Amino acid sequence: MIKIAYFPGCSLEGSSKEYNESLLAVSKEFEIQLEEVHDWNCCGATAAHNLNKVLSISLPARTLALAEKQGFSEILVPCAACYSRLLTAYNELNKDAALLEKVKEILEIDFSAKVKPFTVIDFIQKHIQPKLKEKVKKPLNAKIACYYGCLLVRPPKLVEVERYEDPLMMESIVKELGATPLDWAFKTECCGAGLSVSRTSTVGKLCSKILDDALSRGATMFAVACPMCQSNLDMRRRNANVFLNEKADAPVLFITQLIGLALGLDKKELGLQRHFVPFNLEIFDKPIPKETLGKSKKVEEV
Amino acid sequence: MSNFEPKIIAFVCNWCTYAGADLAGTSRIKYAPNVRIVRFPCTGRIDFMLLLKALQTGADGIIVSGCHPADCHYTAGNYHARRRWIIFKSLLDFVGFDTGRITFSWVSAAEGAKWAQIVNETVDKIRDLGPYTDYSNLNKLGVGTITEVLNARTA
Amino acid sequence: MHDQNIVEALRPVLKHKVKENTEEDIMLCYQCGKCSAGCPLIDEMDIAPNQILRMLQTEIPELEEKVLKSLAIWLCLACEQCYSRCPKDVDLPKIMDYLRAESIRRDLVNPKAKEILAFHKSFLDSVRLTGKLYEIGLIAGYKMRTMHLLQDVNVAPTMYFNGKLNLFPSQVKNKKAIKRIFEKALREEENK
Amino acid sequence: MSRIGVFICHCGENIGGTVDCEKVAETAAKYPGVAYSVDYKYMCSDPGQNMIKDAIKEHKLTGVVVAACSPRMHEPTFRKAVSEAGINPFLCEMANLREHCSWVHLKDDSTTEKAEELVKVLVEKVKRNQPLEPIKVPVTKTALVLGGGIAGIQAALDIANSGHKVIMIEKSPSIGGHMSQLSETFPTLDCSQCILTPRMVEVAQHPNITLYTYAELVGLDGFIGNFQASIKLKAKSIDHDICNGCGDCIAKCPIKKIPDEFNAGLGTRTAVYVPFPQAVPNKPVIDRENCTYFTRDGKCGLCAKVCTKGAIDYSQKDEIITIDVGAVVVATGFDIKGTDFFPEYGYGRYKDVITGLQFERLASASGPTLGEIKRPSDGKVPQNIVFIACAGSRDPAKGIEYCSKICCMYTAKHAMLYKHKVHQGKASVFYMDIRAGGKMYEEFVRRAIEEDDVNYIRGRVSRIYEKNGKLIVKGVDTLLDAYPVEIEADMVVLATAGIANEGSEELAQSLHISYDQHNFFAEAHPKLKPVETNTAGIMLAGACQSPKDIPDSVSQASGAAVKVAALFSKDELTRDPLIAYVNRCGPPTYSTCVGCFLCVSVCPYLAIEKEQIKDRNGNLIKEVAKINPGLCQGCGTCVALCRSKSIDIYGYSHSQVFAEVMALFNERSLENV
Ligand SMILES: Cc1cc2nc3c(=O)[nH]c(=O)nc-3n(C[C@H](O)[C@H](O)[C@H](O)COP(=O)(O)OP(=O)(O)OC[C@H]3O[C@@H](n4cnc5c(N)ncnc54)[C@H](O)[C@@H]3O)c2cc1C
Ligand SMILES: Cc1cc2nc3c(=O)[nH]c(=O)nc-3n(C[C@H](O)[C@H](O)[C@H](O)COP(=O)(O)OP(=O)(O)OC[C@H]3O[C@@H](n4cnc5c(N)ncnc54)[C@H](O)[C@@H]3O)c2cc1C
Ligand code: SF4
Ligand code: SF4
Ligand code: SF4
Ligand code: SF4
Ligand code: SF4
Ligand code: SF4
Ligand code: SF4
Ligand code: SF4
Repeated sequence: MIKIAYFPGCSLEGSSKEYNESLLAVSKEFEIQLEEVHDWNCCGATAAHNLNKVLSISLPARTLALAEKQGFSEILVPCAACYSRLLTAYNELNKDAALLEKVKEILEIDFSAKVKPFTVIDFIQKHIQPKLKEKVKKPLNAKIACYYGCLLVRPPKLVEVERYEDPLMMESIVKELGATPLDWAFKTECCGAGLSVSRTSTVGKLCSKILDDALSRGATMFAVACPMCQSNLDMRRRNANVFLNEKADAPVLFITQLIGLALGLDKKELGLQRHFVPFNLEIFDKPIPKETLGKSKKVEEV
Repeated sequence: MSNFEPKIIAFVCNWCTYAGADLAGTSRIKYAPNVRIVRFPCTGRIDFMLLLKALQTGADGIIVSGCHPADCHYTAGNYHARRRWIIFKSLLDFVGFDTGRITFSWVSAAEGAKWAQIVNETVDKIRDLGPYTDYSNLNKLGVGTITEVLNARTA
Repeated sequence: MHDQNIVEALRPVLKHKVKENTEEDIMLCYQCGKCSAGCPLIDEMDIAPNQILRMLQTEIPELEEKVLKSLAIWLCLACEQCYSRCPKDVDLPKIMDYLRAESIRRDLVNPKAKEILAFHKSFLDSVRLTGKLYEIGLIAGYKMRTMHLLQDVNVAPTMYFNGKLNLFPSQVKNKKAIKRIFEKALREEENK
Repeated sequence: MSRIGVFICHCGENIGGTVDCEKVAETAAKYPGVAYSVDYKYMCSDPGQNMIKDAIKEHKLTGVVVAACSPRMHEPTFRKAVSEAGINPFLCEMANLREHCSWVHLKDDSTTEKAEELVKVLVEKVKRNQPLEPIKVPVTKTALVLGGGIAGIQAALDIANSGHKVIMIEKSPSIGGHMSQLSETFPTLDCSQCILTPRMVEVAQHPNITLYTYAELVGLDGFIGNFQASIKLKAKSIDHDICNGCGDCIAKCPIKKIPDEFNAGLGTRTAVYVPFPQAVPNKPVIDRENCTYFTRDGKCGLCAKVCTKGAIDYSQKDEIITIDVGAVVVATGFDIKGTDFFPEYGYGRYKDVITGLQFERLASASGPTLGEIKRPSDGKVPQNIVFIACAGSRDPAKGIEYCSKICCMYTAKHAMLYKHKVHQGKASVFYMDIRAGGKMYEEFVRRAIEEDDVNYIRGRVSRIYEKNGKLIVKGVDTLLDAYPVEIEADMVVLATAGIANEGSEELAQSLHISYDQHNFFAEAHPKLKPVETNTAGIMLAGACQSPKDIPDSVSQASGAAVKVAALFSKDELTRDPLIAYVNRCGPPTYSTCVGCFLCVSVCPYLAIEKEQIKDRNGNLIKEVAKINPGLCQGCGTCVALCRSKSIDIYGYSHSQVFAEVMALFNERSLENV
């Protein structure tokens, strides 16, 4: 049993419970224990760094410090926004000794900021993917648009993703689940993220472009690895549909839910009933639509 | 110590830093007058015993400067200088000499302003460090004797 | 006249303040427009991202004020698109962060940014009180601030039935610690 | 006993305005060994020089210090003057009171004090100077030209026409370089091949030029006037003395799918090939990396069967030849970046996103489409075409920070050529600035805009992606308050950056020339020596120094040729004798050298050899280092390195430099040494 420090973040306790549920379910299948950092707090999200820099570093720093106290050197952060905040804090604190001193004073915790955050994609690639193929029980028959959004791949100087304009990590994962990854253009366009509540129609518009590109190329569903991406493409579907000629009904699943399905886990265990855009298992019985485009060279073997 | 004016000697190569200092001149960039330039064909020619000699005879600080890596007029002299400096520095550190008194830098023929800046920074730094008084200890390194031998042979 | 010049010379120039606080040098920007070309919100911004930098480059007080009063600085999502493509490595999102904070400090927040600011504030309130985000609390706070009482009435019930809303907040145990972080960080900000 | 004369120059107000020259002269007069000291307004003027000459005679001076401007300015002047007065020119030194003192410090006592010390340092040095004779070396009057692009061709022809021999080395199977790939050339739009081909032929036929194609330089030893070049002649697998260029072998070769370098990857070629129809020499070579005879153990052999002349020779070997040359012109040209390094433009995945060079091939009458503009993916004529300038140039984050200089012009040319060929088509150019500084260049760009209606949009493109067979190009117009511009293009041409050739760093190292941070070869002075390198006898021509267009490449090539011709106009060269030597003395020591030969390994010019000292009967007594005065360039690295202090160097000898240091600060030395 491998033990990994885990920071679920607020949305995985609330609006994106199913991400948490499916992540834990899949981890269990691979005999990995995710241990929540004891008494973690909110990373402050965009609100903090929009308004107050020191706060935007101190909030995530507390979680890093607690994880350090609990003896970890790495921490799994499934939400891309939290990841971005924790990674920024990690980098700033390691770069700027004065800031680290200041934050230590604010937190009243002595720590060295050496706990490095990593994403669910990193997690899957390292701990799950090597053993994935042999464990797949129900290969998925679907054409999946893997959607990364912004913060999983940007800024490249911070996150160190190789092909940050056209990442292929999730593609290689869904391929091992038996699905066909879609070659499309809007993988890393922004969904509107933090404007979800305050400017819903803007988010709708941005999401409509993302949906349109994927669907016009024959996607049957989406894979995501960020609660904000999921909720904007799912909960704000009504607002997006306003901008589309045809209503989009492709479901948006967390990558962990997809893995769970392929492993043969129960729909409910993966929280699939929680989505706004309903998900039915029949989706895998439908034939995959023909590719509408074929002009570009194939994506390099993923 | 308030009106201590450090004596700085600069060992520079003919092709880059000497020309860079010329450029500072033609550009009329003002800098501290504490520095005395001694010209060498290349930093590769600089015998580090000279540095000790300078310290022993009265310098408070030293600048060694030549062409940027890869720009050496003689292709590689500055690499050799740098390599030797690294060894030499560890020797100095070993005997407890404050190597902060020696500034090692690259100044190209086009970097007049950089030259002025390096001189000023060095002068400020040495002014903070104060006069160099520990020179008799350099005898431990055999400076005196080597120079005497040399003078005897090449006179 | 002479005095006027001195006043002008002593005036804190916004681009210098940006540099002091973020280490980002606005003069690096050569106005290629690539940031604006890829910005997802360009259609809605009142001033395009590259224009914001241009205005700050000029050091003209009226233009600096225009920037701090703009809606654009509030619309920026920090999606990092511009930063990852900028040929001059200008970290625009970081600059935007600073401009927003400065806009609040100088009390120049664009009226149309009310909702966005309200959202951020409600969010932070929730975090300050519980250490975590309490979504119902967030929405309630947001509605009180904006009086958009009917917004999202259509999604909330579904969220509730799908088990996505918690009626009671999940809380950090050590709430004192969180309170302290807020107090100290805010003090830090005021000292600027 | 030394009798040194010190001459302090005011340089009008330049020195005199800041330094108290009279006082410096008075102080200098008191230095030990100074026999005469004087100050004067303009030392380099005729009266100033005469003053020095007269003083030398009158005071029987044995050495001279002129304290004036930088020695880089007037050292030759004053050395010439003293030698006219009858003393060895190397007994004159200059103290730099202007650039290193009066111009950089304020007028006060400390500045004058510094001036005095600078003089004192050089007085101590010059006392220890030795009379030296300039070194004379013979000149081999053959030039080596590296690279057969337009720059190399021009240099070779100019040198050959001035009556000297030229060896030209070209690494590809034909000369011609990038210019042979171009369609028409700005600013006149004349056909590139038409003006280039006659010159290529002239090179091949010139009695003074020996051409080696398919050849590479492997090493260069020696020094100005006396280089030895080692050249690898790659096996062509065809005996060009027998081959008549009929092309039967090419027609039969079954390996046909090799991406064609000449067509910038847009076409294919065979394994035995002539790069293009006008190639010089117009005879094929076999590309051994692709020919199955070589890759799969003798499989095929068709070409040998069809060749009626029996010219095919699979057994040919690479050959290394050594040639003596007196000067080298480096004209190895440049390269351009591909499209694959742009993440936001599709990582090079989109077939219809091409480079400017590929566009040249599409527009060229001899290209894969015979000059029709057809896009690579499906051969359709693009109706909407987008050009993107500065693609990778002026982009320190992802590409290079400099401006590639030629792309504004060739982009305007491309847009124009497109409009001339596809009349109803739409052409847009995304640009940041239009750099068209040349004769008729601005007019050329304006013509593209005004007469050919090319749509110039100021702004950098953020992203290109493909949808429904179109390339979506997203930009803004920064002249319209960042108004979003989204173009659905059929083809996109990136004006990718001009960069140094791969391997140019290694080439520079084997030539002992310097290169800049972008690996372009460095000129000796950016303004006043733009065709020489820092290594005497090696010149630069063309785009190997920085991206250049044809007129600039040709001008520089002619400049390099004149430098070579001037060098070859003499039978002997002289150079400064400031070189190193290993000491020698009588038996039983012979030399203090202990034969460690560490010096051999550091000398960048391979100037240090081993010498055996033998007794009368020929028995080896000792092996010691010996410096070849012809090769030593006087860097002094060996001098500082030698632990037994057996090496010294004229002009910067141990005694000179130690005396300089001691002259500066002697207060402590008195108590300690
Ligand atoms: C797309 C494009 C369009 C252009 N259009 C124009 C135009 O319209 N008008 C204009 O004036 N200019 C134009 N130019 C610029 C023009 O191509 C250059 O000015 C010119 O080619 C430079 O000539 P060169 O001889 O210096 O280098 P090159 O043409 O690059 O030739 C160098 C030669 O050296 C050889 N070589 C390289 N390394 C070695 C080695 N180690 N040993 C031996 N040989 C070696 C190469 O094989 C090549 O034959 C254009 C350039 C491009 C990229
Ligand atoms: C304001 C300014 C700033 C510049 N700054 C720079 C810079 O920073 N860097 C740079 O590289 N370049 C610079 N330049 C450009 C530089 O001045 C020119 O490149 C350079 O002077 C050209 O040299 P030339 O010998 O061709 O012409 P000129 O300098 O014009 O010399 C021509 C000479 O010919 C003489 N002459 C004219 N007609 C006759 C005749 N019929 N018979 C006999 N003699 C004649 C003239 O009297 C003159 O002495 C600058 C130019 C200007 C105007
Ligand atoms: S992309 Fe960078 S350089 Fe270009 S306008 Fe934007 S900030 Fe300025
Ligand atoms: S970070 Fe802000 S300014 Fe930059 S592209 Fe995203 S939304 Fe636009
Ligand atoms: S010798 Fe030098 S310093 Fe003296 S007048 Fe001539 S230029 Fe000026
Ligand atoms: S090798 Fe033979 S077949 Fe080929 S071109 Fe030469 S003569 Fe003709
Ligand atoms: S031997 Fe090689 S070059 Fe000759 S025909 Fe066969 S594949 Fe072509
Ligand atoms: S020449 Fe023009 S297109 Fe090329 S890098 Fe310079 S400005 Fe850009
Ligand atoms: S380093 Fe000195 S001792 Fe050694 S071989 Fe060279 S000259 Fe002789
Ligand atoms: S001084 Fe010594 S190292 Fe330098 S070139 Fe001459 S022999 Fe070689």
